[in-house]
Amino acid sequence: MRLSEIGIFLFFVNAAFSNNFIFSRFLGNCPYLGVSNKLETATGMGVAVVFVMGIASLFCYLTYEYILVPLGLQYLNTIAFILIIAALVQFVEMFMKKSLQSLYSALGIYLPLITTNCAVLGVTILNMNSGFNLLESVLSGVFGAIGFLLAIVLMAGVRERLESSEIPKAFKGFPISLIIAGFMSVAFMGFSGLVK
Amino acid sequence: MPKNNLRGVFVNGIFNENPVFRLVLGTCPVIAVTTSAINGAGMGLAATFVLIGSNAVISMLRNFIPGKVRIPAFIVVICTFVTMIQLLMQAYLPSLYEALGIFLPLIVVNCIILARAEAFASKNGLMASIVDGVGMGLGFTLAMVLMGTVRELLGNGTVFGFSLLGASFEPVLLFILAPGGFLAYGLLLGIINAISNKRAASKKHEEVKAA
Amino acid sequence: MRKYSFRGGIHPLRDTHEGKELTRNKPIREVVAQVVRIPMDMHIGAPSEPIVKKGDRVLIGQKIAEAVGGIGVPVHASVSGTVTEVAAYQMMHKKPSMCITIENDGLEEWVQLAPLGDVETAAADKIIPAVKEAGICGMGGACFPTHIKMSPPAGKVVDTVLLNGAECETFLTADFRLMLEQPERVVNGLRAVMRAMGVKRGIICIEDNKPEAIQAITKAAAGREGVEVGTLKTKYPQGGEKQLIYSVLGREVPAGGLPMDAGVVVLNVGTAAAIADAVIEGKPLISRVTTISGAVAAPDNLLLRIGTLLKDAAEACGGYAKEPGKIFVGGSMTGVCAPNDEASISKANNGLVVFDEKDAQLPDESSCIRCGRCIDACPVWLNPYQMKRDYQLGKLDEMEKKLHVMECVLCGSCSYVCPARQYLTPAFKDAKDIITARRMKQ
Amino acid sequence: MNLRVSTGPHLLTRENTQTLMLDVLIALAPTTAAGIYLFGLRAAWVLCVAVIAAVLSEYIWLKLMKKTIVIGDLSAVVTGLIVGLNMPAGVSLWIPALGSAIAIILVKQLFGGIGHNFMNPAMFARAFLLASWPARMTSFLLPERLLGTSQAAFGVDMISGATPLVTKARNIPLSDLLLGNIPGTIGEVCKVAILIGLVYMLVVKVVSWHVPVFFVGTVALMSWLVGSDPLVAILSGGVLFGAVFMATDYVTNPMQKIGQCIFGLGCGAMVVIIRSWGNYPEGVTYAILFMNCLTPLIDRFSSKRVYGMVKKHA
Repeated sequence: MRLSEIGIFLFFVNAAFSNNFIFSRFLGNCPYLGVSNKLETATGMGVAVVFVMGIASLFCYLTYEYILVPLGLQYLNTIAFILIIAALVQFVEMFMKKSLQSLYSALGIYLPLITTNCAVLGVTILNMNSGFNLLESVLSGVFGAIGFLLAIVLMAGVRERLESSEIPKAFKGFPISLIIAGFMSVAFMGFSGLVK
Repeated sequence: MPKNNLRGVFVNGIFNENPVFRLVLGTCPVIAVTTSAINGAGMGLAATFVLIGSNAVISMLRNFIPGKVRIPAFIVVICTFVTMIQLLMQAYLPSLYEALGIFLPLIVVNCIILARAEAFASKNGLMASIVDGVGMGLGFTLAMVLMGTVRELLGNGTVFGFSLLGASFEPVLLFILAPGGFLAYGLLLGIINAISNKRAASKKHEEVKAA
Repeated sequence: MRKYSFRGGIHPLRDTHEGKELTRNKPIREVVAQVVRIPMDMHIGAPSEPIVKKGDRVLIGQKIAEAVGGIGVPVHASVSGTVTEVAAYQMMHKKPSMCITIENDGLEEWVQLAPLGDVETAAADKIIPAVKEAGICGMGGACFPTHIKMSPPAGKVVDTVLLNGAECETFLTADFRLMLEQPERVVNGLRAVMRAMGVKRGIICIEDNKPEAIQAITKAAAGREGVEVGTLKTKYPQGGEKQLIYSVLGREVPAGGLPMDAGVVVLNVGTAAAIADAVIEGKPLISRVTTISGAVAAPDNLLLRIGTLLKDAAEACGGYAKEPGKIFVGGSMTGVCAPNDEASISKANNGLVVFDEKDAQLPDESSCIRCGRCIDACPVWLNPYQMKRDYQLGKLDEMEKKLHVMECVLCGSCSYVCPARQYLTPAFKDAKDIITARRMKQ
Repeated sequence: MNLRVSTGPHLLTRENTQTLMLDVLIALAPTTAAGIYLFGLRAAWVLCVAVIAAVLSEYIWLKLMKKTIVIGDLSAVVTGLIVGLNMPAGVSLWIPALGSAIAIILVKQLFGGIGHNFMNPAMFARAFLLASWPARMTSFLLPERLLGTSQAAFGVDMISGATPLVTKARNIPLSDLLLGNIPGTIGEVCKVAILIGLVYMLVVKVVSWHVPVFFVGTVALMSWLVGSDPLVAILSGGVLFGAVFMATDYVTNPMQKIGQCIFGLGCGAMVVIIRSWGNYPEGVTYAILFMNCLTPLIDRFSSKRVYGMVKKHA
């Protein structure tokens, strides 16, 4: 699904809703389940992911297109991408700490966790597989991350609401979260086929 | 904590600290590729391969890797094995390679592997690390096969492609769709918790009785 | 005619006319008790200090306790007779209250009174001291000393006096009968307050379920300077100070503030009548109209001496109809339970309701079904659902800072409408008590 | 004398969960009756099985979990009946039974029972069944009675008539749409009966108008904007049934009035989006489920200003 064919709005709908990272691509489940019990932290995580996925898409695209392809080293994409992401996260953290103090205090603690968020590596590989150009890669990263943000915020809302509910002991925590995710995934089936 | 003997380490990975059902790590492939038992098994074995390899290498190098850059170093090691299995599968098991898709390269960021590198291989000897890799890997594989079996059976009426429930069974399609992964995982996790809670309770009961 | 109203609120006991049918048509009847037990802490503020001792003979209207501290009021004997005891008794407060018990000698002898004269001609600056000396405090239930209300600190401008004749509480008809039978006292009281405070506008506010009272007051108010009558929509808690001010003037009392912060003084109609007596006749507050209702043989509106024991009041209405299961003073929404029927009628008790064992039982709580009725009912626009959740989860800070539980007026509307029978108001009362205690500590 | 001491209020409204559920059942009665009249005994069986399965599931779960049996609150009956009304009349009976069990156990009890589910049980059950057995869930019967006028419009036999939404038929008489002489689920076809139910619920104040009005209004407006007939958009398919009986579910919609307006708006918008561009001919189910997911957030961010949060009067 190329940007030039469907326009930016449908490109957004496709990345954020129809092919939501959590509900239909199954990427980024660990933070989705792990950091979603409070709305504040979930929002922080989500925003941090938007940030990182955007710049990771950018740099991975550049690396692949201008370094790996010319050198014929495409098969090293995984290792290259993961190192770029790790370095980026490290760099962003340092940069934020120095010059964006308020943003750092809000998002700082989530950054290290993002290195192993498979949605970030996932989006870069997906971009590569789809043959996206620079703009498409960055947009798909940002829009996809917005979909992740939406999913994690919805999850946190529901989990906060369930705080006072008497859930059977064996289902507390991960099991009920997965079931909630399953329910939401059913609701998101409504978005399927919106972008043809 | 893992026991000090190798058997303990091995069993630990399969049951007590089963990565999927006890530690709930690396959940993405568990939900994504378990639409059939065979896919689950393939993914599990691929991860096992990486796990054994990376555990072994990291254990050997544990005294040479400086503490500060250990995480990137681990990732490079893991990534090497992932790229290897990727290329191997592409060459010899193309259909499975297709089915696992993006989740094959994503083994790199699977929390289980990094977690074992960090928590076990970087602190233990070669043999123990390999056994840990095998145990954890098998635990992961078994869990993946269990998920795959449940979903394939309910969603398609088959297991490993063999029809089990007869022609009159109308498969619950939802279980091989996206929501089915979450639901099956959540329900299995809940049931396993319930069973282990019960066992823990009865064990405690016995202990109290004995005392 | 314009009917004043506010957002939120409920209509309790709609199918039984708010429970008021029982006593609505019963004229005020004076009952003089044989024994009165007068508590020293009928008002908000430090308890008064007794100045009589056992064996003293006292006359009606004689001061028997001095005001203590900045917001105290004196207490007067409500019968003539002999002080038989000065001792602590368990009243409706948490701790026992110091009480002076007087045995009535039936002679009905008054002390020498010092009237100020007609409310329109009396010296304006003498009125507030006279109100204080008469021991008057809010008779609608809050018992805040009236002379304090009438003396706003420098810088606060009060432009309106509201007389609260809403009587939105269930079962109560005392204010209704007072307005119907003695409207001049009410209007005179209002004029006295307006003159004392130099306020140009006074509004007597009455719910539209009391058309007779509106008529009587309108007639009495005709030709009186600055006095208006406002009709309120029948709705609970229309008589709450904050709701009344919002309904009639469209103003809000700022959070944590007093009505005077909104430029208003609100007084109960009964209080106004007592002020009229204090100014015109020099009489201190020694009796009040109280509705006795519920499971008594003949529910009635009684003019009772302050300190009359609850059981004597019930006896005056033919005694209990059934074995009582619960007795509370006030209406069924905010009434305060009496631990036993030996407690006594204080200056603020506008009603006494007796429930039999069956009515006294409250149903069990069931799961909240999130119907949102509590949110719609809250007259101060809080979110009782969220507050109860946070209360259960022990998140008192959330309740205080985000949900503003301290603004809760404990009117009981949310509890009343809850189909799941959640104990909302008691939870908020508890939370408020805990938070208040915390604040005191700091 | 043994007196009770408690904080007020000392008397409470007579309304309780049971009476509210009973009112919903009364409101559902015309729809149920119309469904049985239109589709015959077959529909009655579906409804019966759904209700019995729901109550039974609730009973068994509560018994197994050693909780108080609260079947008396009638909420399981309501859920079961709505599950049944969401079925095509000719469906095999195990489908409604399974649907009710899913609704009660998976969606409601697993989350802590009445009041704790975040999704509408009947809606989720329908989505589950629809995804699992699409053919069975979309094989609609034409009503047994009132035949004649619209058959030509659909050009199909009595079994598996597609709903007007699928055929995009535009020439169905308005009276047929209103009375239910169209294929569809048992509950959704007779719009008149649904409206009677809505009026009843509004009169006895079981629900407020906000959700249904905003829901249906948005569908009408947006359908008009995308160029289809607003009246047909409302009257064909499950919009009205969903807006009146499922989007108004207390437990899964926002509690504040402003939130309810947003909820209705979102549902309506999503219905039209799914109908116009999505994979499904009907979007009511997914629209409501999606808005159910949003409800906790809507609730959180639609708080009113508290009385007294103003500057002091000079």
